[in-house]
Amino acid sequence: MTLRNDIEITPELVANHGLKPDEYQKILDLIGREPTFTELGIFSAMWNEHCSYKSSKKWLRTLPTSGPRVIQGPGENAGVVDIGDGQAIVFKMESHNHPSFIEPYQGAATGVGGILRDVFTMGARPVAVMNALRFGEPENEKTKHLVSGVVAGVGGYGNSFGVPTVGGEVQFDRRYNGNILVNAFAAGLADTDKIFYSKAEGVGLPVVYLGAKTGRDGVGGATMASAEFGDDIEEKRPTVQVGDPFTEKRLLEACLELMATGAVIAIQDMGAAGLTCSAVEMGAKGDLGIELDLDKVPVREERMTAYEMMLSESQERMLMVLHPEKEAEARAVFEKWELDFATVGKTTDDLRFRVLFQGEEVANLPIKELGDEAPEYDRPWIEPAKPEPLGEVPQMDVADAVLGLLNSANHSSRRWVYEQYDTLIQGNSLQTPGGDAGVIRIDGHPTKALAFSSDVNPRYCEADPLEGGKQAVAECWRNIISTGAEPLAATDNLNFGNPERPEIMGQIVMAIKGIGEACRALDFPIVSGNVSLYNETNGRGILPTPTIAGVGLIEDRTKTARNAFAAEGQPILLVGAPAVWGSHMGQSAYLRDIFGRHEGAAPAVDLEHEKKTGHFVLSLIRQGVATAVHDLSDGGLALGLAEMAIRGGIGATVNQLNEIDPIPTFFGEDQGRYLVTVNLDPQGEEMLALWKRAGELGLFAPWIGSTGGNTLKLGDARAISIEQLRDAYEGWFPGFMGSTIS
Amino acid sequence: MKSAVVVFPGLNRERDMVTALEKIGGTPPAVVWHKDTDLPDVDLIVIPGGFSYGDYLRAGAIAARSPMMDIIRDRAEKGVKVLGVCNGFQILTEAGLLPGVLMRNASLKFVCREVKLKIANADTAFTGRYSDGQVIRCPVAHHDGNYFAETDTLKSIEDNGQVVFRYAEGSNPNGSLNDIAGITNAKGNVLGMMPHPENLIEPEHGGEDGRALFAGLLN
Amino acid sequence: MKARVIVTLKNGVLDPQGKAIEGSLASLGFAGVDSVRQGKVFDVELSTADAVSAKKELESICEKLLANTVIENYAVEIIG
Amino acid sequence: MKARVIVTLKNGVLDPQGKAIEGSLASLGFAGVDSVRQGKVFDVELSTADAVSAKKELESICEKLLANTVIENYAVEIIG
Ligand SMILES: Nc1ncnc2c1ncn2[C@@H]1O[C@H](COP(=O)(O)OP(=O)(O)O)[C@@H](O)[C@H]1O
Ligand SMILES: [Mg+2]
Repeated sequence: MTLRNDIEITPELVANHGLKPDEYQKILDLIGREPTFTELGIFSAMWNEHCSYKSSKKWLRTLPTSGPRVIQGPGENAGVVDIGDGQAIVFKMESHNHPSFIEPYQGAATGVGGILRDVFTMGARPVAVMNALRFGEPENEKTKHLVSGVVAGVGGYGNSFGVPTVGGEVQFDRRYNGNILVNAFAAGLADTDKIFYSKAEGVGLPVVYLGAKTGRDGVGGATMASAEFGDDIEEKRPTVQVGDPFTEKRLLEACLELMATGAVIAIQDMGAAGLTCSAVEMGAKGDLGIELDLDKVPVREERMTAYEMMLSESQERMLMVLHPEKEAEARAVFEKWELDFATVGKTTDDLRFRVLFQGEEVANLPIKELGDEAPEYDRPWIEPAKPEPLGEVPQMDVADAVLGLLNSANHSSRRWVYEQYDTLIQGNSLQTPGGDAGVIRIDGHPTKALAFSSDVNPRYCEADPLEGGKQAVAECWRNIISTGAEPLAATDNLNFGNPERPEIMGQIVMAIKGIGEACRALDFPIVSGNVSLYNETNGRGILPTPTIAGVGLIEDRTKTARNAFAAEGQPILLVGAPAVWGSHMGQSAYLRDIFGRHEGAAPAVDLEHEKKTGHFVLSLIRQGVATAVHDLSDGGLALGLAEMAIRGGIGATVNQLNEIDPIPTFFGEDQGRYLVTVNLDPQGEEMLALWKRAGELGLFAPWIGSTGGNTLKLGDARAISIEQLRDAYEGWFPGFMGSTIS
Repeated sequence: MKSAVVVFPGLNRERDMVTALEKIGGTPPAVVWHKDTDLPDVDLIVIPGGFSYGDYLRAGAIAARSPMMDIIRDRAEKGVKVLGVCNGFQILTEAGLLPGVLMRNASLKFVCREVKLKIANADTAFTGRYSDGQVIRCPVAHHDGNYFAETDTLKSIEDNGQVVFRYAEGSNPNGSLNDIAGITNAKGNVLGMMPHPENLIEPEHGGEDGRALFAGLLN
Repeated sequence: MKARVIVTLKNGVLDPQGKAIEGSLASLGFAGVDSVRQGKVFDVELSTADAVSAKKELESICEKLLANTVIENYAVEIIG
Repeated sequence: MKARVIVTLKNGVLDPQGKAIEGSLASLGFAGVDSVRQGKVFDVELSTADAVSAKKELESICEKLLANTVIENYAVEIIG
């Protein structure tokens, strides 16, 4: 039986493929004829937002992507950064937002699976993962179910695959009610001379399919990821993919074994729009054509059409170009791991992408143009409106406010989440979730370690995307510094609404500008990333959420810091503080999470100040002077102190400034500040030298109080016992989730 | 003292285990692939943690029925020591080398955290370097660690001193009967335990409480 | 009143568990098995004695909790 | 030939999944459910056309793999 490839191409069918009339015209002009049904599918996959970055490309180009340590920037499966001693860290972050909303467990699980594949495709063994999650408000009837499913899915995949989760984020906001965000990050280690790329080389070489069989999973998935949700969301359901971490683990081991044989010329994982994207990318990058014979593709369902095979998003699959003389050796490796191995095509010299199926040529397209000629838009944008100016800041008892924040959805402990993740596997975890950044030692290296953090404050981004973009980078950088690591490079995951609306496009443009400025100023290049647009339901977009995940290097892991008070009687310094310690209340956690107010400007980020402060803190850690370090972010000084006290099990007494409103002092969210405890005598010579050095840099590092006892006393407020702080902090999440089952 | 680590597809803590055996015993263990038809002559066989065969069907079930387990059963009968940690414990129960079963955690959630373990029997080939009643720190990381055995079985393993580790007061992470965290067979040469002593053997792990188990076995 | 609910994967949805079982059966020497798909069964006891309302209640329970209707089908059978 | 195998927990064996579902149902407001026990179902396709031998083969498969007979019972049903 021949399966139909001659379905009539109607304007409606074109529209259902997410292609606009002018885009379709472009296809007609490019190939000089009407496309076949399979070809239409291929174009829709290649030209949708998800694969082509057609709305964001123009702006992504402005990001700094190179640096002395960058081996590979954006454009490959993951970024590659030199960490010395012949080793590199390979990492990327990617979203799986829409699938996770539809089926939280499988959506999140396959998100983790996809990002792990991106990393080991390049020859790196995954050593750390993070997950940045954003859910609707806790009161929303779907939220609990989504939290429970997503967290179980993230854990279910990563735990079984065998990689430690070292950090992440969880936030709640009603603006994610209809569009949750699941951003997964993975990092792996490789030798710098054994990195594998997707660029095919050599004509007439076998194109080999590896891994799991192809089913109808997610057919139309990449198109779905770029479509706005409407009320017809139910209809999109059958495209859910199911993950199989057991197969992925075997695929990892088989790929690394295969790479070691020298058989691999080029490799590309099959992610969104599977076979189509991977084959086109390998050919186009290598200036080669590709011919695929779909009759050779291992399938697990009957009567699959060419269209379905080309668009299937079945997981745990790879495409490779191999040295023909090593094919037998390669096959043996895959047989050992009981994975499918099939030669499904060859490289050609005609720059065509040809697909054969049941004796028929179902597609014949110019391979370079499929990628290079994808539409690119300079979408109109306007500067986003400024938020309402800050009204009068309400007063509240400082102790009550601290306890309220600690017991709130957005500032309570995430233990309920991260205890479902294996944080210890591989035996290299030095700092597990709960710290400012996750830290793992480099296996086999006597002194080195790596730090990871993921950050963004979407409320700041909405109030001011430029400052918000800068702040996301700065906070990530700061979190890495706080452990004693030198920040090396970052990856971004830009989650926004519909870019066809100028105010959303304005958020995208300004956020990228802010990210670029901050990355430039902080020598923190972006080496990989992902864009997720159309996160809207019925015309209402999510909060602009450009997640930044960064990696830092610790040369000597005996010189690190944690965000837990380490000893009694140590002076606490507020490094990088303004004269009044804290002042900025616009968009603060205090206003938002206690009073439900979202007004005022986002805090401004002074990048020069960030850099100086960060390097100063790093020097204190490296000199062994700093005994605990915590960057300040939302919730300000009060929340920072409370977290250090809870984590260390040691209290503190902190002063307040005379004649100054304690609310901004304790809850202001001024940027570029760190809490540092030191093992110095506050009256001694060394402390004076420290302050002198700070002064020379133009930094203020006031001694604001000392650790000790089992209460936290903030200025004139009543002392709160650590037990009470801890109960508030640890209580919210389990209380909210109860005994839900997913 | 020679040891071997047996690897089934889907296991993922074998490197942690190999590292622990090598760091504490001084020599690296033999690493044996499940399809290998012979197992070197060793004094200790270790089945590490992970998700053999994805833990599909039941945790440890598919690995337990492999030919490699027949070889291990045979060695165990000859008195060779066998240690199963986490998935290894599940495999040993599924294979019938240890009594009882490990069911889904009572919370139905994967749990990774540090717990306190009480040494319930220090007079075994595995726990000689600990003392009876001693409480040690140890991490757990599992989805199916909820120990269950029928009343008679439970009574007999309790009476025989086969319960070796218990979750100390208030720290049972999974609902196990009698807070059971680790047991031996009647002969005492096969030990299965859910916690991961191999992840707490160096100062950089934040503690070394797991070390004595390996030190006792390997020296 | 007793009832049995059976939840199975929809056609075409990948079943890694079933696949692993197939592999294991093959290596255990059971040659005659072509495919295995794994699902769940729930044996439920209800306080009502009315089969019609019991069935309705169980269907609503399936939708809400027992089945993931994105990828699973369910069937309710009243046993008596 | 198609067959369905049902594996259930023996009486007296603790069922964490069933218990959790009971709890969840109560909090979802389904008051009429007295107890839930969770088991597994396997839909199997066999190459033989002989129902008697198929049943025998499946029973042996259950003993060997599909059921952990320490805690589980099984039932085999030939569907045709
Ligand atoms: N989804 C998650 N997975 C793992 N760890 C998480 C997750 N969410 C939050 N965490 C951890 O909880 C801690 C607090 O998170 P957060 O408040 O976002 O940190 P910070 O303010 O330092 O950026 C961090 O150590 C973070 O890594
Ligand atoms: Mg921090």
